[in-house]
Amino acid sequence: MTDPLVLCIALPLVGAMLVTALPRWSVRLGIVSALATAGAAVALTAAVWQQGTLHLILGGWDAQLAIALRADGLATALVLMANLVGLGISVYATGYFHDRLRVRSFWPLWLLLWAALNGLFLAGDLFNLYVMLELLGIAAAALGALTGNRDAVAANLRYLLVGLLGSISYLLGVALLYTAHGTLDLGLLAQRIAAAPELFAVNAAAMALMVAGLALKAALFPLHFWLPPAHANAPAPVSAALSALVVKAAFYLILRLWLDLFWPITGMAAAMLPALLGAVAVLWGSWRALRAERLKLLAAYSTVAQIGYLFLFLPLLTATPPGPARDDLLAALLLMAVTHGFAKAGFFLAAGLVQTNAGHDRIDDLGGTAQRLPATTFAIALSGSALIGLPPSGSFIGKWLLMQGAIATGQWWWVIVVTTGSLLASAYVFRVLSRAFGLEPTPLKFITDARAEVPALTLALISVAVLGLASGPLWTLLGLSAAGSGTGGGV
Amino acid sequence: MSAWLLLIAWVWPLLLVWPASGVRFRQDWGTAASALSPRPSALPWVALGPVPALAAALLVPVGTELPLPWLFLGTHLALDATAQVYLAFTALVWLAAGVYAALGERGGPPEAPTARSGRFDVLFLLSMAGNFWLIVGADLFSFYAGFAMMGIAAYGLVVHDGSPSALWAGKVYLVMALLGEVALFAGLVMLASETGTTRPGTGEVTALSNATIALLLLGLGVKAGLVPLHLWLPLAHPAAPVPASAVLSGTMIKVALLGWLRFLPVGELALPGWGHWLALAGLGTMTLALPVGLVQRDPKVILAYSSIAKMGLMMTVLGLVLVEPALAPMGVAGIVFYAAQHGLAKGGLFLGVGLRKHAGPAGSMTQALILGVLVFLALALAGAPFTSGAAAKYDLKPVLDAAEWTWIGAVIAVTAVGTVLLMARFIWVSWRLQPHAEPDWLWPVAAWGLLAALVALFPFAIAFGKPEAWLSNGLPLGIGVGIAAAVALIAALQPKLFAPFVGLIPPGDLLALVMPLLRAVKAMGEVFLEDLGRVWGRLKGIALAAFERVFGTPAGDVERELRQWPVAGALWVGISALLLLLLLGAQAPGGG
Amino acid sequence: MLTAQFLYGGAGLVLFALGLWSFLVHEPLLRKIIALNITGAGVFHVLIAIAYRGDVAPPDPVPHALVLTGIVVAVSATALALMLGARLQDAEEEDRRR
Amino acid sequence: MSWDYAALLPGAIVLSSLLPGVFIFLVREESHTLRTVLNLVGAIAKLVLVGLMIYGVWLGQVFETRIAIAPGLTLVLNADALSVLFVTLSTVLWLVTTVYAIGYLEHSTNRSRFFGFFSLCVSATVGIALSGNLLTFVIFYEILTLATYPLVAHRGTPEATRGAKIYLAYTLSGGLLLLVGAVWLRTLTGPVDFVEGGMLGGLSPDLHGQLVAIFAVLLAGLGVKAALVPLHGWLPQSMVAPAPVSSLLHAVAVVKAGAFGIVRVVYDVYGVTLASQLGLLTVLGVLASFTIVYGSILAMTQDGLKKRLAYSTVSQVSYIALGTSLLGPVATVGGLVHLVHQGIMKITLFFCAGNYAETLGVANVSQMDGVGRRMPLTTLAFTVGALGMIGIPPIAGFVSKWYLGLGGVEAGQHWVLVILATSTLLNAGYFLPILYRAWFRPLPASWPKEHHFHTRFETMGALLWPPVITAVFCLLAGLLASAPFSPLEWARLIAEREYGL
Repeated sequence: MTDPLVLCIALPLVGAMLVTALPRWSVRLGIVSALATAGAAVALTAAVWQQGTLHLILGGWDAQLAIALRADGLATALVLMANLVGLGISVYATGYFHDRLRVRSFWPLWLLLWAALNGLFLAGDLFNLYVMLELLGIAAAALGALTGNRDAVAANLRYLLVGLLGSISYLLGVALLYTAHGTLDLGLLAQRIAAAPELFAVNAAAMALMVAGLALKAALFPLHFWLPPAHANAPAPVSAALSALVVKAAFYLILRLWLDLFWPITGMAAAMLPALLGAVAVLWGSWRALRAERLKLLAAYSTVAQIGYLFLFLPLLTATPPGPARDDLLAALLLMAVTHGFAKAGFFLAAGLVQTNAGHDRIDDLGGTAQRLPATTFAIALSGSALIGLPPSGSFIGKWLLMQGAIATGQWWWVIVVTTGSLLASAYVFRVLSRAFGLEPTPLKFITDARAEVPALTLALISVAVLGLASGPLWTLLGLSAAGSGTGGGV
Repeated sequence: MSAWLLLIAWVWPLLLVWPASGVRFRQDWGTAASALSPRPSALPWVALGPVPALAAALLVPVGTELPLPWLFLGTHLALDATAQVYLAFTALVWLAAGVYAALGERGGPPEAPTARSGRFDVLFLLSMAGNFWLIVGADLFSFYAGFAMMGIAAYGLVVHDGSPSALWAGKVYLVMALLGEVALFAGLVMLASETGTTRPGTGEVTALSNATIALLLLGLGVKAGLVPLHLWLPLAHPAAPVPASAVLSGTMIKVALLGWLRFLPVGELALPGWGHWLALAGLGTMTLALPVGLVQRDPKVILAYSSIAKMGLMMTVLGLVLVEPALAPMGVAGIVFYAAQHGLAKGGLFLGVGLRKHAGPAGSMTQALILGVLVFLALALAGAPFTSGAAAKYDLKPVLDAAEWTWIGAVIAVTAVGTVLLMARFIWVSWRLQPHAEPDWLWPVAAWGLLAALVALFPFAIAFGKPEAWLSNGLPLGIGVGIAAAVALIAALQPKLFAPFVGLIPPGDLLALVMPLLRAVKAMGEVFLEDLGRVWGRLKGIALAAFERVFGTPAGDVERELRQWPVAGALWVGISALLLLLLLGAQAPGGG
Repeated sequence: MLTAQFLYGGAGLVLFALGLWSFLVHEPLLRKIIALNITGAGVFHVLIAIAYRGDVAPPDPVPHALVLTGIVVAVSATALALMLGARLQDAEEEDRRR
Repeated sequence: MSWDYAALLPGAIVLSSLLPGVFIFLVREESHTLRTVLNLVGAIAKLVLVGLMIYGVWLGQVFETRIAIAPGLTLVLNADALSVLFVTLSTVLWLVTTVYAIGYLEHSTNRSRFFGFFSLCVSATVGIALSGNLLTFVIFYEILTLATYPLVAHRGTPEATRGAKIYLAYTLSGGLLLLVGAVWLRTLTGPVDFVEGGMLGGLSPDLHGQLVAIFAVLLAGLGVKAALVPLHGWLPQSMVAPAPVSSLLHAVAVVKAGAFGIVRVVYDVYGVTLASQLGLLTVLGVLASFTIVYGSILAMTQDGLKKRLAYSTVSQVSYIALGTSLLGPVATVGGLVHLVHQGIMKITLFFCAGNYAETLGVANVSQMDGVGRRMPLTTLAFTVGALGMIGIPPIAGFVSKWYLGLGGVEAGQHWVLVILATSTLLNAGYFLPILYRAWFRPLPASWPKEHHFHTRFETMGALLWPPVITAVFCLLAGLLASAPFSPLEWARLIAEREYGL
């Protein structure tokens, strides 16, 4: 039971139980669990790096009923990202909540969410994925409503219902697949779908149900309607987790299904639909972010846009034959997702700090605050440039490869979407940053509140410097899994 | 080692710039009005400036070369015969003017006569350095650099006294000088491209295109006062303080001839078209300058017109040489000596006018002496026998005689009469000049005397073995003096008779015609720009208004509708259905 | 018993559709929660129908496990939704009192 | 990758200002000495490293730092003759500007922020100079935009934030276009390395249509920073920045980055022969010429000294593009050498403008009556810079002008002379009136806002000496143009290599 695959899920789960049992110790136990979980994720990455894709069947039953875990390159990269971000959020949260009740309800829910997240990335069968999806949705909605104010509760109630609807749709799809193929294991199912083209109608129905359900959770335009109020009204560390991680988990699942399971039945036409919606998401989300009056609302809409970018990759992947070009596209997709994770988390954490300091987060009135907190503003600037896709951030490389793929496959119109989106993104990011240059009194020190500012700054810095200048390992990770699994379309 | 004198000749004045500027660093910045010393420097730096150049002219043997490939764009200093003569008379005129400037009056307004002396000295030295550099530099970069340095710095000399007329003259001077420099630049670039060298020597400038020649003629023509490019000259020379006028008229305008001699295929190639054109232009220049000069009031303006006319004469000769290359050896020598003679005499005349103004009350011994020397110099300029003028002109004769235009001799004779009349007019006006009440120092007289002496010695120096040269040009002088005497007599008896002619044509003649045209163009341009600006402003206003309309109003919650469950749900169901259809569609027709 | 299987499954789909319709169209929170549960129940029906492997063979345990988990999840989600709903109502009443 | 000296040096040159920059952010506001030490240590270290590199390049050593970002995407910093030219310019002028900025900002706020970004800005510029491929270039090009934005906005007044926003809108759009062009090109060729003589010559003629389109996109992207009309709108607006920043923007960093990029694209990506074949040079030439004339005309209408200088930059920087657009080594020399010459001349002018504003409160041309007598050394430096801009020999600007003119004639493009002549006259038209006011008009009774620095000189030493030194550079660059290691000689070396002579 000391396999890092298990530990990644078990440790936060145990932590969640402990903080529930010993609420007085919740901060200390929580941070210890966070550190342990992050450590496990690092260990997992190291193990995958050395051994290639890891498989594990829990419980000793046969593969049909047991809990199957699998860590390939894609999953590992996301797990590592999620856990580092999670650690940052945890450190930040130690200083963020002051109300004892909040502290006590935050930690169990947060660790639960964390466990669900890791589980979702690592689950190897559709059933477990469903469970983790549900768990994630519930934990996320509960966390989001933590402030208890009316807007937050209303928004997160909506989020909860959306999540449930999505999960049910997903579950119906699972049911259809099971009817047709009699298995839930991802690997087996992929083989059977590929081997049974005559069942395409069922497969298509299942895929439509699952992808649509997940698209709801991934907030693909126009199904993003729930996201801005939910993310904008949650407490800062929660917003960070929701925007950076939870939404991405849903997208990860779509990608998994699309590439691993349904690859044989998807065509260009099907790939165009999400990509078109993604394109509109990029433009609409960025525009709304530009028009947002509040900092956190801006960040939330920015998430809508950023998720849109990820969907643009689907038709490109479809049009690119397996080979280095396709590997580049996949890596770029992963890179953009991971970069966005770090950047958005950093952004929300910094925004939270601004909000606490100013007592509000109305962008137009931020002047003095932005100038008083140089490190925070710096974190916003760094993560902002990652959101725009400026070099040397990871998303710059991602966009570079995205555009390269678009031109190479003749789908040049995505280039227009990407550039317009980037321009709008610069507009909304610098709309905030320009508040930092005012005539207000100036700070004497760079860092004012280390416990809150260091995590925000570190996350933002990772999104810019580390991912932008050393993204090679992602290719290695993906390459390992391609060699190891060899399924379907070959993630 | 005397070759280094060629470098020192023009670097030395540059080195003097700093001490001459009189800049002092003190603690009381801001309270004192000026950092530049209000007093001239105690030492006569400007007078020392030309000394090495003079030494170079005297000591450095002809044919000396000093290649300095690291300097500028590859500098090559050299002294040929032409350059030697040029350097000699240029240095002399600068020396006399420098002594005058350092020790005499400085031409400032009476209330603060010396307030700008530091600046004046600096610009004086800069012009001087440029003038020497272009003479000793055999490469065209040295020529152009010296030319530009001299031309731009001279602007400051022209506007020195700050009066409105000086400022106007400076403006006209600067605009035209820049036009000339630009044309010269283009000409030199094309020359360099066509000959493939930046040091065009004999035989290398033969392959010039017409455009190149035209640009060179235009570019240097401004400096030479070639009609109609002379507009600045009658304004600028009189506006400048006396020593500056002396060098402007005495040396600076001469460099145009030097440039032509260097860069045109003189003696190499027959250029009948260009040669005739230049000769005619020279004649035209004379024909315009002499009558216009006659009706002027200011002695310095008269001298300026006289300079134009003289330049016209030299251009005519140069044009004839261009037509017939065989005349080159004689013609070039003639032009160079004539330029030297004219430089010395004209420099002396300008300084003399200054001395006349500042040498104490009229009727004094000094004044009488000054007037006497002025008459002598005027005679020399008019080419009276036994003077330098006659000797120098004698050398030009063969060229004029050899011209295929037989009538040219007659025209030259008429202009010679005209020159005599002009000089007579000059003496007349100078005679009646009212000197300032308080005399200045008289040290400059010494330097001036030196110039006059050189002018007197000139014929014996250049035409020692040719006494017939001393006697030439007697007839036109006689006619001229006769007419002048008659006119003077009539004017003395009937002062009103000639009064309408005096001042009939303002200095700068054609400028009076050009200016309204320029003003009209400028006004039209302004109207046009204004309209353009208005259109642009309106477009900008529309764009700004649109921007304001969008961003000025709060964004509102446009997604409220989208969040309605029936709407969102319908969209969701629709998207699922569409996805399903697309999946099925891709599979159904034989895709499976 | 193939008919029963189809009947069950078909009913499940109908329930799913009905629940979905109700969820989307009806405004009150409670109705939405109930509708969601009905939708879920529809899916569970389908799953139970799948599990049927003839009269002789024991039913497939996998769909059963899915259904069980689904029910647990549904219950907890319903609870959370109700709790949030209640809090929302409190907040609204507070607003009204103010 | 091998970690020897030659592989580390280019990276070290970038880091030599980046690291101090990062530390400066952390320095407490009141620690004036520490910050100054960090600044100067960085600047001097960079100078020493660049000196080593020049020596090495002269000996024929190859310097290259390669960092693999991802498979197929490599950050390459290397030193060819062209990069050495630009690196040396930025390094030398950075040192001078640092001294100036320390003096200029003596009593202002937010100095740690300022100097931090200041260092980043120079690191980015040096990175641009050393970029060995298009990807690296794009990366540093964008970083430069980001690093200069806070400098433009530094004062924090509403005009400053407005100017900074306009600056950003232009440059980010330009950066995106550049990115698109670079990506597009890469899909045709694979990694786009900068190779002397160009790397696209071997492509099939079928692709020429695309190459033309790509060039248009790249040019639009680079043209923003190079302030080619009509993409120049940001430049006058960013004049709200403090004087050292304006100097840096105009002389060293931003506009130069654009011009340098054009040079790189034409010579080292397309290759001048191919570019000429495709008719790209003509387009560039026309644009550059139009910009030269238009910028000067607008400069004449400005009363604000810095605005006038800004429009002058618009005009002058296009000399570089003009030189690039003419086929032939002579014009290339003219364009390249102007990269340096415009830099030293314009930085002098901006330093002086800053001095007038700081010492006397004089910001407009119409207030400059008599400044020559109040501040003779500054005005002398200004005069040298201004006359150089006009192209009066023997100041540096003439050297550029000569080579451009000669190059134009050699290329058979005689119209270049007309452009140069017009530009000379227009330059004279807006610079000479300033000199006239400064030297020939009487002093006013009082200055708008005079500061007394209690020194022997007209203003604070840190403000006075930088322009004087750069003015001396202007003179030396002209007077010693033919001496070894002069900018002109380097430009000749580059041109010889680009044309394979």
